[in-house]
Amino acid sequence: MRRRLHRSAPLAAVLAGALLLSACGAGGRSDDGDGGDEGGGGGATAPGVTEDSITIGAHFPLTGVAAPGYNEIPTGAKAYFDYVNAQGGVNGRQIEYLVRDDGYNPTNTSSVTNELVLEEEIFAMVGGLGTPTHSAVVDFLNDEGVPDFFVSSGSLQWGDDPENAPYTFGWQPDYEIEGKIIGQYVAENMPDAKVGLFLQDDDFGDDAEKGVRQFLDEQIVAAERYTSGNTDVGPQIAGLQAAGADLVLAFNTPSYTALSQLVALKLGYQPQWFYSNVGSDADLVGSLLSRFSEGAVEGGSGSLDGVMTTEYIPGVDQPDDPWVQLWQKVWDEHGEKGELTNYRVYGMSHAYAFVQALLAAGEDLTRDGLVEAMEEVGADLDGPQLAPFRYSADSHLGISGLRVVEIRDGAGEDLTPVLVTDIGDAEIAEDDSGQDGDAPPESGVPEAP
Amino acid sequence: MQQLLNTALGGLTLGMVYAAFALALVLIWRSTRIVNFAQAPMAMVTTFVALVVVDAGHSYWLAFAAALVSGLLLGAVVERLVVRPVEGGPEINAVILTLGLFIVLHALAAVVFGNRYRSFPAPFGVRGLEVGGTTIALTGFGVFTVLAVLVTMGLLLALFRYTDVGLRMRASAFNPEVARLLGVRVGRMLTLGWALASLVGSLAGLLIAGGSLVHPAYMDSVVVYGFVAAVLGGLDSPIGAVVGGLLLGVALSFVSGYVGSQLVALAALVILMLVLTLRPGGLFAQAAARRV
Amino acid sequence: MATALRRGRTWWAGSVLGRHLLVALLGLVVVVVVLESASDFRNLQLASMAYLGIAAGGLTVLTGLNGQISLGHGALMAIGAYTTALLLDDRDAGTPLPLVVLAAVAVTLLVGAVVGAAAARLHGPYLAGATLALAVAVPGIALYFKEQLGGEQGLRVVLPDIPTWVLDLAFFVTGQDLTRSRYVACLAWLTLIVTFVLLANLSRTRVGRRWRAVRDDEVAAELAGIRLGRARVSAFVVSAAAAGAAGAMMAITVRLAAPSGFTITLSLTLLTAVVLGGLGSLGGALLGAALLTFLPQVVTDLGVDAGLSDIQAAELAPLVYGLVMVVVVLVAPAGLVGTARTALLRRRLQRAGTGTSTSTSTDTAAPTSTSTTSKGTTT
Amino acid sequence: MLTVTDLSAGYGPVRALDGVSFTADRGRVTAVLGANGAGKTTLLRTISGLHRADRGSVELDGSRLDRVAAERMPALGLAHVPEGRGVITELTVEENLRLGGLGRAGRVDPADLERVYTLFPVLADRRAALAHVLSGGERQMLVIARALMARPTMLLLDEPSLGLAPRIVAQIFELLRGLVESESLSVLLVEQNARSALSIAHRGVVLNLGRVVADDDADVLAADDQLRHAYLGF
Amino acid sequence: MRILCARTKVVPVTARGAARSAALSEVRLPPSTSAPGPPALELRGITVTFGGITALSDVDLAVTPGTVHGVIGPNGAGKTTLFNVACGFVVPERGAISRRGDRLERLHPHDLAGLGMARTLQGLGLFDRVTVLENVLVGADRHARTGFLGSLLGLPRAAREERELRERATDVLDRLEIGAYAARYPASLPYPVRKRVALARALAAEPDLLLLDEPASGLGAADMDELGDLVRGLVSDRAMSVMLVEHHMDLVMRVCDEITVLDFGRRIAHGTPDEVRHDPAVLAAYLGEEVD
Repeated sequence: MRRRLHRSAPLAAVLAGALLLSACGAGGRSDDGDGGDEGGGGGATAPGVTEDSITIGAHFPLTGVAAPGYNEIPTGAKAYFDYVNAQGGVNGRQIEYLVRDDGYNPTNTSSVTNELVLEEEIFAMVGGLGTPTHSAVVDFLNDEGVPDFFVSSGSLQWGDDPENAPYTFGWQPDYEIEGKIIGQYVAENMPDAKVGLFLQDDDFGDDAEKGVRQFLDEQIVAAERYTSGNTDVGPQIAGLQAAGADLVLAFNTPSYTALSQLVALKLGYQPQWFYSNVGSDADLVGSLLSRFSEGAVEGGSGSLDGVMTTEYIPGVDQPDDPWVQLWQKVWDEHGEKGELTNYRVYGMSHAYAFVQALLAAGEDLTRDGLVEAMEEVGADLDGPQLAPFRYSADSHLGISGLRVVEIRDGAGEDLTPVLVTDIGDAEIAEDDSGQDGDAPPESGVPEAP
Repeated sequence: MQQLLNTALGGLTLGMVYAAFALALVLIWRSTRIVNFAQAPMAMVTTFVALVVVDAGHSYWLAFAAALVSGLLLGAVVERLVVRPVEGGPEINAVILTLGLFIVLHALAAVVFGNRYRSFPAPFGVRGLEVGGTTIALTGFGVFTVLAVLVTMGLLLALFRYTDVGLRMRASAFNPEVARLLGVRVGRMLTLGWALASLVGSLAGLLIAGGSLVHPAYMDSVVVYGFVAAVLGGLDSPIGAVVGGLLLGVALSFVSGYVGSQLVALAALVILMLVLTLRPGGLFAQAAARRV
Repeated sequence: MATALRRGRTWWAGSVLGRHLLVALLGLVVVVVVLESASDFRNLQLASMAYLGIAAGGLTVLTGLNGQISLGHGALMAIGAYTTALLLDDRDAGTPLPLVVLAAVAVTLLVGAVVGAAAARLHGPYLAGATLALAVAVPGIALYFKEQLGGEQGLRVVLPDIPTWVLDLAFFVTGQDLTRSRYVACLAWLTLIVTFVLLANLSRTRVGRRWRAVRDDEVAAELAGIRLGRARVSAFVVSAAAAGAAGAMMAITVRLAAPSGFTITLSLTLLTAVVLGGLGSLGGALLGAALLTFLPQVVTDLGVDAGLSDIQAAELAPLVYGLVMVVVVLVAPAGLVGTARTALLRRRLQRAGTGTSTSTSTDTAAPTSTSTTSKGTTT
Repeated sequence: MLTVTDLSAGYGPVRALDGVSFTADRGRVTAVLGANGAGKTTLLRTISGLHRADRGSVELDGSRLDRVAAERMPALGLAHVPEGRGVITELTVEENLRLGGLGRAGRVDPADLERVYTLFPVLADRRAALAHVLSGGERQMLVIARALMARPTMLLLDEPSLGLAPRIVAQIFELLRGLVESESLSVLLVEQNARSALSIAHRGVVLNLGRVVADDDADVLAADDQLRHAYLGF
Repeated sequence: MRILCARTKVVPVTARGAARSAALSEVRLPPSTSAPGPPALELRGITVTFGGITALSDVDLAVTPGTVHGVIGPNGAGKTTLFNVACGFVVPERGAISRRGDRLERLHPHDLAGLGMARTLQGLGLFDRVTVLENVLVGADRHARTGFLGSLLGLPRAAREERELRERATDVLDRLEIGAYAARYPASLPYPVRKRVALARALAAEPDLLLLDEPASGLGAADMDELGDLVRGLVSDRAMSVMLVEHHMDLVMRVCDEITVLDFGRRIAHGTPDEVRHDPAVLAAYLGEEVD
């Protein structure tokens, strides 16, 4: 009897111990009954905001399989926030930017977001990356009334449904409009091409396919999907080759651009390649491909020459662009070790937009105020983006368009003007906003719109 | 037809790499009854060592040798420092230990070499060979891959079968205590076994990296498929490992090309279950106990 | 209370159930008090600990008591989680939560029966290989059946509104409103307690004894009339059922069932929890779950405080976590609870055993090593 | 000559050997007798370095063996023949023998192989067969032959009769007697089957609970009724 | 428990427990008739081959109820194989197995307990990571009726039955004079005690036919004497039948009523100890001339 009791004793002890331990950890906090519905509803003291600081957070894959590349985005954003802080901050408030690692695992995203929102009491989530990861927290953020800005993903979920997710805003052009613009371009300019689709097997590929098929359903001879993480894409490329596709529209991440190029070499397959913006980082892919000898691939950034793609913000391949010059300056002054990369440019670009949003919300910073300001003036924000945002009370979708380019000597050569559109059957039109070609303010910090 | 052939050839090359990796697992299993889950990150680390050599401007072959030598050393060091205490202990502890090592090496590599994609050179062409006007999915490097694994296998077999060291290693694996009584320095043989296995693992790492991209997790799927291949063949049989690797490589290539790449892992599971249901000890289970 | 327990054979102390219920009741009181005083964030963390604990509890029964290694319990959790997600796809869903959890358990149990039946003939590394393949295969199914299972994005889980009577009860007991986080944590811990009581019942009675017998010596167990296949499958099924319950709790806590949540890492994490705590011990499983829940954050915070960059600090967590695994296996191979228990027993024996002869004061703790010699019939 | 002085060893708190001293003379068979658990096998394991001594010393022809690792024993002329299970069944007969030869000088002398095959023609017939297929008696011959490959001066034999038919046991013992005479081997023979052991031994050491309770000429021991009943079971 | 009354000291058992276990055993054990009925176990024409090698060839053996039947022969003669056939571990190619006259079509090892048979193992086969008491409880398991649900929910009935089993097991341990070791783990016990634990586990099932595989191996002279007495006691007091394989001729000759001698898979002799001892075939094949 005695022995038996002792068998269960450690169990009870651990249980009590663990619980008490964690309770102690929480000891200092008062119960936050305000967390939920009225979160940040009124008053000047929104969570995460003090007289001289604003705390914001983000989740990124800093470790694990998805980390390569993506882990550079927050370093870019952080560099820009530091730059702004050095210039006096936003309305006298310094931006404190907390980055948490989720390893691209939604379970971790949920847990770090809980920490950011409940424990660190961030004012807003800015730039959280990934579709499955962010899916895990979007309801929570909206339930808690936390502004969920500029999700780093082109899924339609971020912004097409402001009613159910009033606090969530997209940023980059969603995959569907990119697909539409590419589809229309191909239909108009290459009506005889036999089109093959090379798709990442998730919302990225799906949304893009939906857009593309609006215009060239007839021309498509094959659609191959690869599973992210499975690096052997030989069978998929062989499938495209077998179907006789002479134009491949590829919606994939940069590493898969390199992999698909390598496999194509192996198969002696030479179609016209058209990579979506996500996968076409010429600098990165070029550096990846530069190694391969025998003249099979041209070294350096020229290795993607002749490949078509799209662009919606200037990247490191355009060192003369005033925005890129700003980013370079920011990176030189506040960046970590390493070069300025397009991932970092991406991070800085959305950091820039967020600073604008803060300015738009004014001195009395509240969560709802930020959202309202964004719905009001968001469509008029300046910034590196070539086409304006679509923000309004009805849509929280991000950048409205892009242009088609062909890579020459590692840089994009325009094939079309900036084209804008929206999801669904919205028309595709030339952009007349004049966003393309603007320059950042002298200070590098936006002014209140 | 061309797709069929290319899918098969792709599977064959990949299967060879699985085979090499499975061979590494089998070597360790035979000598210490441990499944070395850390094999993948160990190979990854040595591949990064090669990359450092290449980046310093040296030739591919020097880098290749550097990786193999560092694999040999890493295997020996890991066995002596970490694995030795759990040898002969409960199976599960060894499993956890190598999994822990997996995580540690991963994190270290990410810190030391950076968690980003890098390209890894290939000594031979990465263009497919032309046969009768069409290009087939077999590159110079692919041929090298196949040959390298076959030669390695042959050398290992010869080592085990015809040399005194091989005899000592086998004796240590089969009956360590008796081997000691006969003057075999069993500890040293086990270390050597790990070192050799780690070298073969490094080779697999180099072959899969060649003409492709590497990052700290690039070997992770290989550990799963390599392990499945080893189990398919019967963990005690080097020949089984190679056959299992080839079988798996080709089968998965076809599943990926003709069914869907999402189901590759499921296909591996189904193949494994089918084989194990018919032969719970793997394809070469019994032959292994008697031969080699 | 504990001293009262040791006295006499009253019904509650005499029966296995009574004893376990008593511990459970104690546990429940502690849980309520702690969840009550913890912040929302801590509550959610504790909910994570609970679902990891439930799954680890099931796994420790399988591995510790029956000797089967599973590297695929994450996949079984996925099945529980997806079942839950399919049943809770919108706020007005009529299915009561307990039924949802039971359904998740039932579906996982069925899958577990199939896998267990296939795995019953496999041993050691062969079983490990098969379950490893299971762990990587299951997420692929969710990708393939995109329409039904949501593909890469997964399925959102909508927690039904908290029933009014629960709110009332909570207010009555604690004097404050029940937040959703606390509600989730309570659900998870309640599930944990129920699961652990059931697992403890099995472990301490006939079924558990048969599992142990099969683990230690198949031939002898068979000769004692135990059907090996049945014993193995039943252990697998029980542990799968626990994984199903854990998956359901995970879905409710995370509010999503997506393939990237059920990578091989999850399966390995569970196994780690079990070994860190001590094989076969439910307390150990819980301790392991606590370590895995709290350690990474603590380490990352320490790293940031020490001035590391975000990325470096993030890499520090897996580094330390891996090191802890290696060190525990090397220093305390019986796991934390196992090693502590052995030390305690040894000390008690030394105190009590001074009068007895040397031969009886030898180590009475269970030997930690499994026999590596092959057992079987000889000719 | 093997000299064991005050040897003590144990497993944890259990004392398996407690101050054992005796000598085994050159060119003679010394039997170590006693019931199971008397410490016989531990004695052999401690002498050959498989088990660590807590106290005491072991000398072979003047050189100290204690603290010498087991794997160096063959080079020092000591061969420990474990019971018949010591055959490595996954290797062929010849590989087993070669392994024995490697222990002394690191390489196999073909002359040794020939000599052993002459001594054990039954092994010569099956040199390429896996040891797995050998019968119990053949296995016992193989482990003895394997030990001889290292040209030992001292042979430690652990229960050579275990599991063998009395007829085969008699054969093996006959063979041993021959070896001792022709090769001037010294043998330390551990046996539970005291009657058979004493029939070939020159001297006997009787162990009980880790201590030496008798140490005398074999025929003296065999004639001691009291000792036989108390410790030797016949 | 009346199975073990001989020469073991009587330990008082709580009246309730004794009554109940007696009642249980009454139900399950066959009436011990005075007239020798059909054989407790009969093997007829048993032939077994493994991969072309004949392990047993047309072997007959019948255990007369209430007697001890010994099987002897040199190593590899097929004794253990014969035992394994009797236990269902080996399915004979030809031949029939009958129990008390009833033909057993397909015998599985796990059926043994239900048929009132119990076997000890050469290697003991104790459950090392549970206590001695629990080892014996597993042996007594066939008396338990609690199902899975009963266990899961910890129903009072299950708890009651658990107590009964414990009493039963404790009794057997006491009868074998190893009650003091109930809470110990087998690995920490001296070998002779472990042998008794194994025997206790077999007896806890209350079989009427006991198969003992080398019960004396590793025992000293005194222990062997006790074992002999014990075996005789089982037979004479409880009319139990025993079949045993043993090398120690003294013991075999002392306890057996009948002996079957095997050599190279064939039965070369059969009879009383005296008959066998002087059988020329046995002398030539097994005993040899030197040993009396």
